[in-house]
Amino acid sequence: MIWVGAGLLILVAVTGFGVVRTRDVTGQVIAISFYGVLMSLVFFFFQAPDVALSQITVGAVALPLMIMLAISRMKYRTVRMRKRERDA
Amino acid sequence: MRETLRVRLFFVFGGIFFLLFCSAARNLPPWGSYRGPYGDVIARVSVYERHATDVVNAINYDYRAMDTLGEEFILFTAVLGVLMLLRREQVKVNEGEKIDDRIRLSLTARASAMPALLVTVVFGFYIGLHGQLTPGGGFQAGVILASAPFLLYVCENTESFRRVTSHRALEVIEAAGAGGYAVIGLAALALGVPFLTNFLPLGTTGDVFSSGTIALISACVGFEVTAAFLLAGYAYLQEIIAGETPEE
Amino acid sequence: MPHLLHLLPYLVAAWLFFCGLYGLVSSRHLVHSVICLAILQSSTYILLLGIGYRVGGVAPIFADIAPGTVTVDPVVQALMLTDVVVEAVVVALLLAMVVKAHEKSGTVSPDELRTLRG
Amino acid sequence: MTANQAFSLTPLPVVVPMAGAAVMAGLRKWLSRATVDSLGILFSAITLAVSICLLSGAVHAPMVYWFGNWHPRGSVILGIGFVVDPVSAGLTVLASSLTLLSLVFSWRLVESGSNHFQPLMLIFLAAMCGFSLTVDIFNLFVFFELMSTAAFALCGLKTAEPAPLQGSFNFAVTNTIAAFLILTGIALLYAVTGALNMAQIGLSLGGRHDSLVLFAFTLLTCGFFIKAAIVPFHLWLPDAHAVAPTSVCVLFSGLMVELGLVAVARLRFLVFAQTFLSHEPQLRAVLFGLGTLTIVIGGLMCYGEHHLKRMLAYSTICHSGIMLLAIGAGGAIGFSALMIYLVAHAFIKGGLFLGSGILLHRLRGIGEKTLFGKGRSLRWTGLLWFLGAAGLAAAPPFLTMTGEANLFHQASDVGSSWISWACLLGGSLTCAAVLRVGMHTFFGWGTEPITDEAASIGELPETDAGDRRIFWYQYLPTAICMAVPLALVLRPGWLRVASEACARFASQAYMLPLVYKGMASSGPAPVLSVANADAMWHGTVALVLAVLLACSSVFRSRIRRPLRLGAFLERRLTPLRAMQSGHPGDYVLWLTIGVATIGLANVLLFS
Repeated sequence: MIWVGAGLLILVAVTGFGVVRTRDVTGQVIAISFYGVLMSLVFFFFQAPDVALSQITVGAVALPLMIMLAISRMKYRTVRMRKRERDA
Repeated sequence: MRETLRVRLFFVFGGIFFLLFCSAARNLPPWGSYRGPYGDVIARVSVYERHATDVVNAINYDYRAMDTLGEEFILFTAVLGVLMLLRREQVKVNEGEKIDDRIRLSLTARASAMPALLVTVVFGFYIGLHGQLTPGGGFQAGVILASAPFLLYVCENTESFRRVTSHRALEVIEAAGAGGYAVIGLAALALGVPFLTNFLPLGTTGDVFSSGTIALISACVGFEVTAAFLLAGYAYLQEIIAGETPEE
Repeated sequence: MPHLLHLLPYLVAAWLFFCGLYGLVSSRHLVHSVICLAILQSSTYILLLGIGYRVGGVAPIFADIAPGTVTVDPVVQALMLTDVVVEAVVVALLLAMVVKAHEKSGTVSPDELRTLRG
Repeated sequence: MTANQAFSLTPLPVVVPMAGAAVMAGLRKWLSRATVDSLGILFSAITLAVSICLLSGAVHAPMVYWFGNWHPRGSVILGIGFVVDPVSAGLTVLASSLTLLSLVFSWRLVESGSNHFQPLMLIFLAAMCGFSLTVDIFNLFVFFELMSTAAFALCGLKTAEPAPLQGSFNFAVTNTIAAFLILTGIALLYAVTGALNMAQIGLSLGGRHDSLVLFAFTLLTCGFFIKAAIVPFHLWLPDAHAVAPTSVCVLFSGLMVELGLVAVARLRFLVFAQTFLSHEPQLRAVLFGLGTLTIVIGGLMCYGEHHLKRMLAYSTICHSGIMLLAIGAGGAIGFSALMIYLVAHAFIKGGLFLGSGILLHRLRGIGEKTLFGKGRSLRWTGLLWFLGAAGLAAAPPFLTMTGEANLFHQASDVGSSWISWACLLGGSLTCAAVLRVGMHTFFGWGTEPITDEAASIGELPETDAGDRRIFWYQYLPTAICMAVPLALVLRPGWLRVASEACARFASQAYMLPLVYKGMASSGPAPVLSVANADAMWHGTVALVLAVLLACSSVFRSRIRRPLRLGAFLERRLTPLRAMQSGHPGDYVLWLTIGVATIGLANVLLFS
């Protein structure tokens, strides 16, 4: 039983490093969402259902969503500014 | 500092940090043998004392309620900060392309969002109301409820999304949730017991309306978190939704 | 091997802390920095979870188990809940700063955004 | 007021501003600027009144307050406790009076970001009060984070320029890492003691000092050192101060930074009280080393800076180093030196920041060169400015001198009188920098000031361009800030009470029964205030040196080249300035270097 948990923890360690090494930000959003799901699995496995529930709502959904919104807002800004420069 | 030098230096000192951490961990109790006593004492007494079967929530909303009060105000402050940072300066709203609400998704997709929305809301309320009994509670419920309007956005009901999330009352709800928590604590003070002491009847263990202030605080937190996440989400989205052009 | 297993969550926590710091040091994109900070934060989850775990312990929810059953530590879980909120909050605030910085200067690279020298 | 009534007021310094902030933020869109300003002033005034009641109660009988009425069961502490002793209650009084003064200063004037500013200030106040009062280590972390979150937001208030966002980003990243360092330290301590109350942790740790305890100590102290801007963790502070509104800088420099040191003191005296019993000299060496490094770097950078707010920020770093020396010296007198110096420094630095706010408002500039000769008409501001400069040098009539007197006394007790030289250096460098700016601005003496790239940041005034008048409610807080450290010296009766309270705070034997049983045992003998003769000399010398140094800078064209020490210091700090690169990656690297080095030193020295 504990070996499954150990495997999950090692997976977390590897994924965490993967998220840090992903230099493309959009890819990173997907990676961190996966990381959030994995983390909540770990919490669930180690008898922390309350935290698992928060983690899956925050870490796997709200957090990537917020990052996506921020990125799209910046992209929108860039596109708009370029368009205006073209018009001018 | 050049990046290569910075990273190399980091590997040296970060490595030392890592090794120190590892050598400290050697003196920790081995994994899987938690020794207590704090958690064990609370796990033993909380069901009797607080009539709450979910010990984690009993700790969060009663034994260590002051932490959660601070935590709610951290959330409150952050939303205030996000709103302030992303507040609109002078913007020009482009007439004509004001709200991009053209239907691109099929009607079926849009219609199927409604049941999903309903399920999300019901699930959110369920999680919130049973916080003292089963895993969940105000915070988790709040995040789930806040995700419901985003379903509207995903299904391109942008106008209704905007109407929900840009409502002036949202900020009042958020403040009322955070302030309500403080008021519950003050009510105890007014009754002559220390701040945040339970002053309501505890009810029968296992009932939805049991465990006194825990359920009440959980509800306040739920309101605050829902409003907070919606406000933050809208702050990021408003510019895109309203089709505004930034002014230089 | 069992000895290493006894240390595993702590080692993973140390590793994640290291990874987060490494990401922050080598970051070329401010959003990337924010995500690395979230990774750094998750090291505290693993550490707290590892500390409160007890082999054979069940979740501290007495809805369907007998009173007096051996549970894992509920206190660390309460602390982790606070920690989760802190994570969400810090990310939201930092992202707002990044978005605003991008609006004002048109860049998200920490190398180009250096007005505060010396 | 009876002790019982004062007792029930305990949560109010935290809850009143919180509730006030909720009301103001909720109704933000409906209330006018003036109403929100008045509400802010009202709530901070209530907090001040409550804190004063609490302080007067605590002087008679220190007490412990259990939230939710969860008293300790045997040796296990269930709930969260606030300890109200004169030191922590005094800190809440200090926090609320500084907040009140800076809210009065910014009344109707300073940009408020559509009424976001005032609720954020109140939350900041609540966090500082909670941080001072709590005796639970995780609660300390929560208030630390609340304080940081409010500070990050306040820092980004002026969103019209890109620099503020970068300054607050660096601030946020480094201080968030600080929070996680602290949390990791808390988790490690919890793992071995199973407790979160500092008294219980201290009791349970006993004299243990293996690699785990030492690493937890490293993490916790480094986390708080980041807040306290100790070198090499200081890099965020000038950036944050350069971009934050002036009235926020008052709170940052006046109390937030110092609260980091108070937390370190609390850890040292309550949690790790017995850890270092056999290694006192080594611990002193580490803290003295860090403190001296901080004083030297902070002082030199302060003198080489030409942006007023950044200059004052570096002077805060330098004085933070002096206060760290006080913690290092240890003992009851050392701690009372820290507290007295903290109070004096908070008001003096607050007054100087408010003064620079007046200059920015009136003269529309914050760079030394921009201000050259323009302040000739501002006589009162000039007077207050020079008073503040003298206060920084710990010149005789100021309370800073009393603090240093205690510090020197304790230092010579432990056989390290040399630290008085470090204090002399720091005091004269920061005083000289402030004097130099004063001579240039208010008298227009000498040659045109040297300037640099950084001095042009944040030139945008934070107030409305149309109105350049200065009102009495801007002079008044500034004058009060300068008057308090002078007035407190005139009434020395409180010093006895204060040093007694400090002696108790610094004694684990006194705090443990207070936390567990809620009753004060007979505390350690009160420490008599020390003879000031030595420190008086010292302060005077520092002031004279500062005047000479400032003159050598101001009149650099009239003196011979070898004597131009000031101008030399202003120009030749390139390597030190390179450290302040404004790149978050560099800051995190320095942070890692600091934590790793201190951690290694701790393990090598103490185990």
